[in-house]
Order: sequence, then C-alpha cells, then structure tokens
Amino acid sequence: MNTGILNTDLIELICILVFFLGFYGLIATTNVIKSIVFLWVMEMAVIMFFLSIGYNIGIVAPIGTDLVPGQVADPLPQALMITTIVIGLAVTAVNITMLITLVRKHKSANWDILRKKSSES
Amino acid sequence: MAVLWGTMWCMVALSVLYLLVVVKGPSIWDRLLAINLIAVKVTIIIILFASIYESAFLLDAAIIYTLSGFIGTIFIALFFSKKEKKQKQDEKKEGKSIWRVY
Amino acid sequence: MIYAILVLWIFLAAIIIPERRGIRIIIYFAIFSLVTALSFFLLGSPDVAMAEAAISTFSTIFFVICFEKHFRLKADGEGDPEKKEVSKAAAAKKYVLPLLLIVPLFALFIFFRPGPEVSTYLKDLYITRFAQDVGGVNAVTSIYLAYRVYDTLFEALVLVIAIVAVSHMSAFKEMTVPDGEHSDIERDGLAVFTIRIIAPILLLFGVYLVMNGHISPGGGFQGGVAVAAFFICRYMIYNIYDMPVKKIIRLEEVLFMTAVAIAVFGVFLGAGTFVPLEYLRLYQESYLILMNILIGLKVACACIVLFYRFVAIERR
Amino acid sequence: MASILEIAGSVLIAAGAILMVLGTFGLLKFKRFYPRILISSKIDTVGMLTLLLGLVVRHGFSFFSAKIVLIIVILLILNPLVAHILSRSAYMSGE
Repeated sequence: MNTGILNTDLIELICILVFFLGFYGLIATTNVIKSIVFLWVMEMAVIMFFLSIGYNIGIVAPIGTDLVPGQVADPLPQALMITTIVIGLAVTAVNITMLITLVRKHKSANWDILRKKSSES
Repeated sequence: MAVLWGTMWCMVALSVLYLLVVVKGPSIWDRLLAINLIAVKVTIIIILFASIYESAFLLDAAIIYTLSGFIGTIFIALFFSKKEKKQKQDEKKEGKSIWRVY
Repeated sequence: MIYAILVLWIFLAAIIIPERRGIRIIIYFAIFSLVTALSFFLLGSPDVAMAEAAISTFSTIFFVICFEKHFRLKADGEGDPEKKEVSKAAAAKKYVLPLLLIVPLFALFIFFRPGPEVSTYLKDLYITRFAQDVGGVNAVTSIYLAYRVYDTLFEALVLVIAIVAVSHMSAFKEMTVPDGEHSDIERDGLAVFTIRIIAPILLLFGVYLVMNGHISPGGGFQGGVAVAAFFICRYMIYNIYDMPVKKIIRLEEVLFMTAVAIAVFGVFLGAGTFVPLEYLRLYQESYLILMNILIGLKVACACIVLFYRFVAIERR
Repeated sequence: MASILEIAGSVLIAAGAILMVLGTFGLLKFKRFYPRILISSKIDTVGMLTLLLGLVVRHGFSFFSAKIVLIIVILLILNPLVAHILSRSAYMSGE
C-alpha cells in the first residue's frame, strides 16, 4: 500500500465521484438554495482533488526547519487552495444575496416558478 | 501507539453511529445534538493524530475547531426555535396542521 | 484512516440530494463541512483545514439566514401551498435526463484523468529553498506571501468586489441600520456569562494565529476569520447595530492598498539585493508578519461587513 | 520498556473510549430528546475529559500537554453551554 500510485489514484476517483454527485444535485434539484449548497460541495471536491496530489501514507504537514521533500505534503496547492476557500465564501455570499432579492420579489425559491415568473414580467 | 490508533478507529465508528442519529432522529433537536457530538469526536481525532506525530502545532487546528464549531450549532438552534414556535402558534390559531416545508 | 473518512464524505454528499426539507439540508451541510475539514487535516494540510473549519461557520450562518428569509416570505406570500403531484413522466424527465448527461461526463473524466506520474520539481524547489529565500518556518505561508503574493492580492480584491456586489444586488440601498432583530439568548443570563468568557479567547486566538502565521499553521486568512467570528459572539450576547460599518469598509480599502504597496515594494527591493546580510533575517520576518497582519485585518473586515449585511439588512 | 507514565496514560485513554462507547449505547437506546441530552453530557464531558487527561499523562509536563489542558478548559466551558442552549430552545419551541 505504500507505492504512492494506488493511494493517489483512489482518492482522485473519490473526488471526481463527489464532484459529479454535486453536479447532479446542482442540475436535478428544483430548489435554488440546494443548488447553492451543491456549488459548495463541488468546490470542496475540487479542493480535495488538488490537496491529494502526491499523497502518501505517513505524510506530514510542510512545517519545520529541515524538511525532506519526500516526506511532506506539497505546499503549493495548499497555498492556492486557502485562497480558493475564501473566494468560495464570497461567491456564496453574492449568490445568496441575489437569491434573497429574487425571493423578495417573486415569493418563491423554486427554479420552475422563478423561470415562469421572470419570463412573464 | 496501538492504543492511540485503536481509539481513533473507535472515534470514527462512534461518528458513524451518531450519523445514524442524524439521519433517523425523530426530532430536529436530536440531530443538532448529534452534530455537537460529531464535532467533539472530530476534535479528539485531530488531537490523537497530533499526539501520534508528536507535533504541538497541529493542536491549533483542534482549538479553532472547538471555538468555531459551536457557533454554527447555536445559530441553527436559535433559528429553529423561533421558527418552530411561530409554526405552533399558527397551527393553534388555524386549528389544523400546516404543510411543513422544513 | 483517510479512506474511512472519505467514504463518510461521499455518503454525506449523496444524502443531501434526495432531501427536501431545508433544516435537514443545513444540518447535513454542517456535518459535511466538518468531515471535509477533517479529511483536509488528514491529507497533511492543517492550514487549509483551519481555513475550512472557520469559514464553514460563516457559510452555515448565511444559509441559515437565507432559509429563514425564504420561510417567512413564503409563509406570508402563498398561504398554504399544496404538495403538488407530479406525473411520472415529468419526474423521469427531471431526474433521469441530468443523469444521462452526468454519466458520460463522469466516464470521460475517469478515462482521461492525469496519470500517476506527478512532477515534483516545483515542490522540491520550494521545500528546499523557502527557508533562505523568504524566511519563516511554515512553507505554505511563505509561498502565499512571497512566491505567489499576487494571487493572494487578487483574492483579497475578490473579497472587496464581493462586498460591492452584495450591496449592489441587495433590495436595500442603505449601508447601516439603527436597530433591528436581536438574538434570542440575550436575556439568558447563563449563556451570556459563558459566551463572555469564550469570546475573548476566540479573539486572542485569532490574533495569535495572525501573528504566528509564519512559524505555525495559520496565517492571515484563518486568523482574520477567527477575529470576525468574535463579532458573531458579540451579536449573540449584545448587538452589532452600533458598529461603524462605513468606517470598516473604508479601513478595508486602505488596508488593501497598503498591502499592494508593500508587496510591490518587497518585489522591487527584493530580499538580499539591497538589504545587508546581517539584517536580512529581520527584514524577512518583519515582511511576513506585516503582510500577515494586513491580510488578516482585511479578511476580518470583509467577513464582519458580510455578516452585518446578512444579519442586519437582508434579514429584515 | 514503556515507562509507567505511558502505561497509566494508555489505561486512562482506553477508559475514556470505553465510557464513550457506553454512553453511545445509552444514546441509541433512548428515543426521546431530554433523556438523550442527559446521556450526551456523559459522553462529551466525562469520556472526553478522561481521554484527554490520559493524553496529558502520557506526554508528561510539556508544551503539548499545556495546549491539551487549554482544549480541555475550552471544551469544559463549551459543551454545557451548547447542551443548555439546545435544551432551552427545545423547551421554548414546545418540544
């Protein structure tokens, strides 16, 4: 189990699976709030995919003075993913504000009803 | 070392059991209680992991878990208590049970 | 270990799909965030796990407020909506058609995913050289404050734009309100007393994360969000309606401009070129601490403004 | 080979885990909310406290132990708070 290839492979498959579960939920649901939740799920799957690159059992965090490159996690994806998480918060906030304004106007958060009402007006 | 790994697996198994409570629990308060229990189990898993690798700086993650985890639970509880109360009053006023979306 | 947690993770992502009741979606979402942060931690990245744990609190609160608003508006909008019976063909069209789209895409992704050979050139370079190039002990903080500082700055710009977008999309134009809804536990003496003990610890811990970001996990983002979480506690036991929001937004803009100026200054005055060697260590450490403080304060201001917007203005 | 502190710590950790398992059995056996919240305090406070004290004993007098003691203090304040707010909200909503 310590070859490194199998481990990375399995986690990658799991991340792709969760990404597509989130995508299915995003387009198959009728509730807009649920769609926003699934957007967050998809983002988490992408982040997990990037973090799992080069994962091996027994790997440690890249913190310390004398690090050996083979034994620590890759720090570059981590540095990029921290910013991604904060951007996800911003995206969620903007989405929810738009949704609340729509709900205020049309009194519903259903995709079908919203589509019908906004095409009428 | 074996004790630490065994306790970690035990915590994972307990989290799965609490997940059963979350899925099945009759009222919403059981679910919120199970969230809190799972949060503490996750904290203990992190502490055990830091103890296995003998690194004190990993404990910072456990502290921020404990500090920020409870805020979400309290917020959901407050929101839901207000909502339930309003729904019960409406039902009493109208004399029939309203269709529950939530 | 990690595989057990990941199986739990798949289950939690799958269980949200057939769920129709909002409060259960929020609860599953909260547990999903918890388990996600735990698996980030087990993958060897405590920085990302801390950021996720702190930020999922905020996103949970936003979803809670969204559902609350939806519930109230729907209650006085449509009366009592009947649960509509959908025909079998319509349901099949709604649920099977996306599946027909998803499954081929999934198969394509599985088939064309990148091979197992990962280039470790950049990783080795960063890990072996960051201590003398940038200074500090935490490789992640060193990378996002020095090698990749412009990514970080553009991310900070995204937060500024998010605040502008939120106040532009909203139905209300005003930025501050004199008074509004208070939380329920304000009159509960025991809870107020306990949160009064906890909240300063939270603030102190956030400041610790910001100041210690270069030698331990943490940094500007995580510490800033922890500092902003202090203001959620303040809302719960007191109120937040006396906060000078306009001044906070102004402060955020000034902090962002200062961070950009310092980053440009740091690039053109590169370490080791103009600074004498005996002061190099001091210069590097002060640069890291200063940038961490600026970014932490900026993220804290942004999160406070977003929280204020949602709790005070959007919730009315 | 193993020092006496390590053995004592391991025993305490195992005791904490066993207490948690027993508490979970009670949690699954009761069906209503108020008995459950009564049981959950046993899991979260007694079991957690024993387990973390075991870790403190295992590591001896060090920086690591000091941080664990900080976590113990925070959890000792927070768990009763969450239980109190949950039961209060449940009572107010008429559960």
